[in-house]
Amino acid sequence: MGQVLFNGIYTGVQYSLIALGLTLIFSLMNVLNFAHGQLYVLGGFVTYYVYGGMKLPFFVALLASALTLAAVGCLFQIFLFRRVMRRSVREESSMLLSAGTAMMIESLVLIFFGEKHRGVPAVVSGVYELGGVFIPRGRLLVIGLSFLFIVAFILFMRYTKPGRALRAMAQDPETASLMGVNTARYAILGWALAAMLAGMAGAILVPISGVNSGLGNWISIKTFIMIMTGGAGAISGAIAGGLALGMVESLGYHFFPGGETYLIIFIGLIAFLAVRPNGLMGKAV
Amino acid sequence: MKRIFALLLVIMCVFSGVAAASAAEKVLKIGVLGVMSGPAASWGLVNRYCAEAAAEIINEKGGFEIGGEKYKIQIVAIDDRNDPKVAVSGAERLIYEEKIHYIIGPNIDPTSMAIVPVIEKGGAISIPYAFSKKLFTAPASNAILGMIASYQAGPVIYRYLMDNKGIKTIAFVARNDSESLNQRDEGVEAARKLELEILADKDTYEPGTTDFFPVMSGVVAKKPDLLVLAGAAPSDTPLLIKTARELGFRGILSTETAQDARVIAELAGDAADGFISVGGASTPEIRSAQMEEFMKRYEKVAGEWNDEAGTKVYALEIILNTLKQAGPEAIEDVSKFKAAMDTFSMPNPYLKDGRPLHYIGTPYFLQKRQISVPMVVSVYEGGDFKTLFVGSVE
Amino acid sequence: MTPMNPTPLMEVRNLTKRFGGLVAVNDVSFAVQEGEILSVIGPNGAGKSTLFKLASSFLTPTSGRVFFRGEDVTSQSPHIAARKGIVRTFQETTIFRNMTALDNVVVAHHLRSRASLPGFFFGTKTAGEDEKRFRESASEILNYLGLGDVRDMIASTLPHGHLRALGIAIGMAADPKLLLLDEPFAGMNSEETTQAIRMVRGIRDRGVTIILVEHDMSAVMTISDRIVVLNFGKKIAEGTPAGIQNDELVIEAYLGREDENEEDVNEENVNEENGDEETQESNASSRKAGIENVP
Amino acid sequence: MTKVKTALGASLFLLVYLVLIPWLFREQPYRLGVLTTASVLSLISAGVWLMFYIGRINMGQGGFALVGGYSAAILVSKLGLSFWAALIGAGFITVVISVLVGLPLLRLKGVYFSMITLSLTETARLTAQSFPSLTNGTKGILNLPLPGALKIAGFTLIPDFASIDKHFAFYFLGAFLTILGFASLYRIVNSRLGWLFRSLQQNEDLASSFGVDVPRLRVIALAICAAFAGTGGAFFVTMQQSVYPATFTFQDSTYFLLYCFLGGLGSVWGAFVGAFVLFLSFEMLQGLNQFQPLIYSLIMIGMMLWLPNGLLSIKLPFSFNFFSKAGGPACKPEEEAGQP
Repeated sequence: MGQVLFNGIYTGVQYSLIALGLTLIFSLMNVLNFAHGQLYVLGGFVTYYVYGGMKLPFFVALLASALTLAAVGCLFQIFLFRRVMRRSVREESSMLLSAGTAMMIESLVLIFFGEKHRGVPAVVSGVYELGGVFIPRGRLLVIGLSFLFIVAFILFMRYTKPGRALRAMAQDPETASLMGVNTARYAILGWALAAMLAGMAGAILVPISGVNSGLGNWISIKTFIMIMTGGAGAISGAIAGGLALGMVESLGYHFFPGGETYLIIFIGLIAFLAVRPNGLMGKAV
Repeated sequence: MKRIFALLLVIMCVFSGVAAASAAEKVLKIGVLGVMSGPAASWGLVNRYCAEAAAEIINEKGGFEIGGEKYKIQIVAIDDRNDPKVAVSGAERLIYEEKIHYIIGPNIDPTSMAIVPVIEKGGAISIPYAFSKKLFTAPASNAILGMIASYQAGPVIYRYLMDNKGIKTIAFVARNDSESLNQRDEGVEAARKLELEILADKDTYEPGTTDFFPVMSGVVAKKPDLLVLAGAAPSDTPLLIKTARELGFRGILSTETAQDARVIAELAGDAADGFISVGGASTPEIRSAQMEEFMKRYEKVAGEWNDEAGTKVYALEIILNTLKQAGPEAIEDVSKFKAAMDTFSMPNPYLKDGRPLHYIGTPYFLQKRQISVPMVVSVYEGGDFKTLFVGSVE
Repeated sequence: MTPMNPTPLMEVRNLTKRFGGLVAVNDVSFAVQEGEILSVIGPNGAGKSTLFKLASSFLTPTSGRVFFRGEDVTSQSPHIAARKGIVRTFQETTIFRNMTALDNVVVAHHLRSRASLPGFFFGTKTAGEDEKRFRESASEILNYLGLGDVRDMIASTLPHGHLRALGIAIGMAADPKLLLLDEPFAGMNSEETTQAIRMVRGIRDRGVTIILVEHDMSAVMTISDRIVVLNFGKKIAEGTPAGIQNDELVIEAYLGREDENEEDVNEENVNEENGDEETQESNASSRKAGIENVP
Repeated sequence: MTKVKTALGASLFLLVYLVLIPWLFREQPYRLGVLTTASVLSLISAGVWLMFYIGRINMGQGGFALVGGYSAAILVSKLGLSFWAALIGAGFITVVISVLVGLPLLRLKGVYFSMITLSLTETARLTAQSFPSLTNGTKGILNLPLPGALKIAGFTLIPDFASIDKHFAFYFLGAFLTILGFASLYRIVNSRLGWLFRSLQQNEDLASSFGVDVPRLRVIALAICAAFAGTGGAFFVTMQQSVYPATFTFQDSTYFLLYCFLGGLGSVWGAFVGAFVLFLSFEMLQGLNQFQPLIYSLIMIGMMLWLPNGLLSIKLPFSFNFFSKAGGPACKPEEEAGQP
C-alpha cells in the first residue's frame, strides 16, 4: 500500500505540473489547448537531444527545453491564436485551431525525431527501499523538481508584477487593460509560460519515462480530466485535479489490474460533474 | 446548391484524375499496409523500410527476374494508423487502384482481420504481422503469417527456461489492446500446459502509458521467476524492464515479440541485461553476408538499424521467390501463388547456415500459411542482442 | 399600509437568499395585486437583482415561498413559471442578436403554439396556421412598441432604446399575466424615459401586471402604484410613491451610504450561484475567482 | 421562385449523387467504397452539426457511433436479428443512451461540455473492451453477415446484398440514409424546432424566460444527434463486417467536428461538404505518406486563419442564394470571411 501511495504522489505531482499550463491558457484566453500534450512531447525531445545526444548537463537540457517551448508558445500566440481570436471569439475556432496545431506538432515531431521511443540515461540512479516501498532516486528528483516548479510558478503569479498582471487579465481582460496592462503582450507571456510548463514537465520525465511522438493525445486527455475535476482555470484546481488523478490512477491499477481503471475514472468523472459542474475549486465557497 | 456542385465536381475530377501514370518498363508493385504514425509507428515503418531497402538492392541489380523477364520492384506504402477502417480503405486502394495483389502487413489483429474480406474478394495475398489464428485458418486462405507467433515462441522459451534456469512460476503483464491481450491469453494457456504456476495474468496498462510503476508494483510483489511482457510494443519494453528492476525484481523477463536493442539501451541501459526476446536473423553469430548488405541499406533508408527488421526482412524475399517459382501469371492470379506455396522452398539467404525457407504452419492452421523464419531467441546483453538459441516452429 | 386582497397575483413570503456567508435577500415579503405596477428600488447592492431572479424562478431561495394566484411556485423551473404567466425581461444585451427584430418576437411566441414539435417538423396544417398567427401577432406587438420600422433589422444593429423595447416585446410575446421588467429605464434620457413610461403603462392597460426593478427614482415615482424599498437585502419600506418619498429610512438609505464595492461582490456571487443551480453560466466567473485563489 | 430553385437544386444534386457518381465509378469498387464511407461520415457529422446549432461542441460523436456499431453487431450476431431490424434497433439504443447521459451532462456548457463528451468517446471504447461476454472485448465482433433481403409482405424491397454487387448496394444504402438524414436536418432547421434550437444557441436564459423547456430541447437535440451517430455507426460496421473498440476513436470525434467546420456551420450542408472534401482529399494524400497528417493539419490551421466560415462561405460569382436561407441567420457570424 505504501508503494501505491508513493506511486500516486509521484504521478500526481507531475500531473499537476502538466495541468498548470493548460489551466493558465484557459483562464487567460478561454482557449482549450488540445496541443498541450504535444508541447509536452516536444519538451521531452529537446531534452533528449541536448542531454542524450549532445551530452550536455541535464539542467542545461532542462533550460533548453524551457526556452524552446517558451518560444514555441510565443509563436503560437503571435501567428495563430491572436489572429484567429481577433476575428472570432467563438470557442470552436480556437479549439479547432489548437487541435490543428496538435496534429501539426505531432507530425513534425514524427518527421524530425522519428517514430522510436526515446530515452536518456538516468540523471541519478539508485533505489531506496523503505519498509518494502521502493523509491528510485530518479523519481524523487522528479517529485522534487515538479514541486519546485509548481511553487515557483505560484510565487511568480503572486508576487511579481507580470504575475499580478496575468492574474488581473485572467479576471477581466478589459479592466486589466484599463489598468494599464498591455494585454496583447501579456497574452504572449501567458502562452510562453504555459508552453514552458508543459515542456519542462516533458523534460524532467524523459530520464524516467522517455518520450515518443505519439504520446501527446493521451496526455491531453488526462490533462482535461484533471482540470475538469479541479475546476478549469483555477490554479489550485489544476494542482488538486492532478494529485487526485495521480492517486486514483495508482489506486485503480492496484485494485483493478484488468484495465478497468480508466473506465471507472471516466464514469466517476461524469457522475462527479453531474453533481459539481464546476469541479472541486471552480467555485469558492 | 451550385457551391456544393462546384466543390463536388472539382473533387470528382481530381479524384478520378489521379489515376495511373503508366510505366514503360515492367514494374511489379508490392503494397505495404501498416501503422506508420502514432505510438506504434515503428511497426509499420519497419515493414516499409525493409521492403524499400530490399527493393532498392534488387532494382540496382536490374530488377527481379520472373519467367525470363526483369521486373523493377515498386513499393506502395499506406499508413493505416492502426485503424481498421483506414486499413480497409487502404487495402481496397492497393488492390483496386494500384492493382496490387501482394501486400505486406498490417501489423495488428484488428487491422489484419478487417482487411480479410477485402483481400479474399479482391484476390490478394497479405502477410500480416499479427497472430490471430483466424487469419490463417480456413475459410481464410489469403493471409500468410510472416513471423513467429507468440503462441509458438512462448512455449519454446518457457520450456527452455524451465530446463535451463529452473523457473517454476510465471506472471504476465499486457498492454490493454486486443493484440497484446490475445498474446497474453495464449501465453497463459501455454504456461498452463507446461504446468507453470501462474501468479498474475490480469495486469494491463493502457497504450500510451509511460509510467509503469503502478502496474508493475503489483506484479513484481508476487515475485514470479519469469515475467512475460505480452505483446509489448518496442517503446514500452525498456520502461517495463527498468521499472521491474527498480522495484526490486530479480527474476527473468521475456517477451515473444521482436524488440529494438538500441531503444532498450537508451531507455533501460544495463537494467535490461538478461532480457529474452524473439529476434530475427540479425544477430552477428548467425547472419549471412546478404544480411549484412541489407542492414547497411536499411540504415541508409531508415536512418538507423532496427532489430525488428531482422524478422521482417523475409516478406518481400519470399513473395518474389514464390512468384518466380509459380510463374508470371501468379503476379495477377494469387491462386497460382497459393498452389506454389505447397512445394516452394529456397535456402534462407539471410542466415549463414542457409537452412531452407518455405511455407509451414499446418499444425496450427491446418494449411501452410506461415513463412518458416527462424525462431531466433536472443538475450540482451550490454547494448545488443546475443543469440541464445535458434529454434524452429516445425 | 396597503389593503391585502384575499388572493394577490403574486405574493412573496419571507424570502431569503444566501450566497455562502452573504445574505443577499433577507426575509422579504410583499404582494402585488392584479393590474398594479409595483416597483422594487434600493441602493446598489440592496439585493434587487437577486429578488428579481427569485420572483421569476431564475434562482431558488434559501428559504421562504413565492405564490402565484395562491399557488406555491417556489423552486420551479423558469420555463414553468413562464407557462403560468410569470415572464421576466432582461437588460438590453440579452436578445437574440443574430436574428431580426421580428424573428426575435416570433420565436418568443413559443407558448402560444398549438402544434406539437413533430407537427412542425412534418409541416402540419396547425403548424402552418401557428406560424402565420405568430407573425401577425409579432408585427402587432412591434408596432405597438414603436418598432414597426425596424422589424427586419438584425437585432445586434439596433440602437439602445430599441433594444430595450425589443426585450419587452419578447416578454409580451409570451402572453404574460405578470411581467417583470429589469431596469427598463436605465441609461435613458428624459425624453426616452417619458416614452418608455407611456409604453409600460400601455402594457399594464392591456391587462398585464408589472413588477419592475429600477434605479431611476423619478421614473419610478411617476409610474408606480406602489414601491418596495430594499436596503442590505431587507425591506425597509413599502407604500405609495408619495409615502416613500417622505420615508426617513429611505432617505437615509439613499443619501447615507452608497457602497459600490458591495454591489460588485454581490453581483459576482449571484452569477456563480446561478451557475451552480441551473447552468454552467459561471464558467467565466469561477475561472476568474480561481486564478485569484492561488493557494 | 425560391421554391422552384430549391426543387431544381435538389433534383440536380440527387442526379449527381445517385446517378452520375455511381455511373462514373461503376468499375472502381475502391472509389465507390471511399464515397460510401464519406457519405456515412457526413451523416454522423450531421449530428455534430446539430449540436453546434444549439451551441454545444460535441466531441463524443465517435462514442455514440461506436455504441451504434456495437448495438447493431450484437443484435445481429448474438440475437440473430436481420440487419434491417438491427439498424433501427441500433439507432434506438444509441438514442436511449444519449438521453441517459445527456440529462446530467447537457447542463455543462462551452469547453466543459466538449471535454466531458471527449471523455465519452474514451468511455465507449473502454466499455467495449471491458465487457468481453457481450462485446467480445478487444477482439471485436468479426465476420458480420451482409444485409439480407428486405421483404415486405412477400415483396422483395431490397435484395440480399450477397447476391448483388455489394459495393453498389452499400453505396446506395449509404446515400439513402444520408439523404434521409440531411432532409430531416433541413426540415428541423427550417421548422419551428430550428428557431427554438437557434434561440438556445444564442441565449438559453432568454429562451426559458418565454417558456421554452430548455433542458428538454437540449436532450431532443442530443437524441437526434445520437440517432445519426447510431444509424451511421451501425451502417458503417455492417459495411466493414466487423467492429472493434478502435472502430471509432477520439481521433474520429475530432474529425467529425472538423468536417462540420470545414464545410461551414452556417449551412445545413456544411457537414456534408466538409466530410466529402476532407475525406476524399485525405484519400488522395495517401501517396504522400508520412507528410499526410502534416498537410492535413496545415489545411486545418489555414482554414481557421483564412476561411473561418467554411468552404460554403466562398462566394461564387453565379451563386444563387439557396443555402444562406437553409442555414438561417444563426451562424452568419460577426466574422467576415477573409480572402486567402
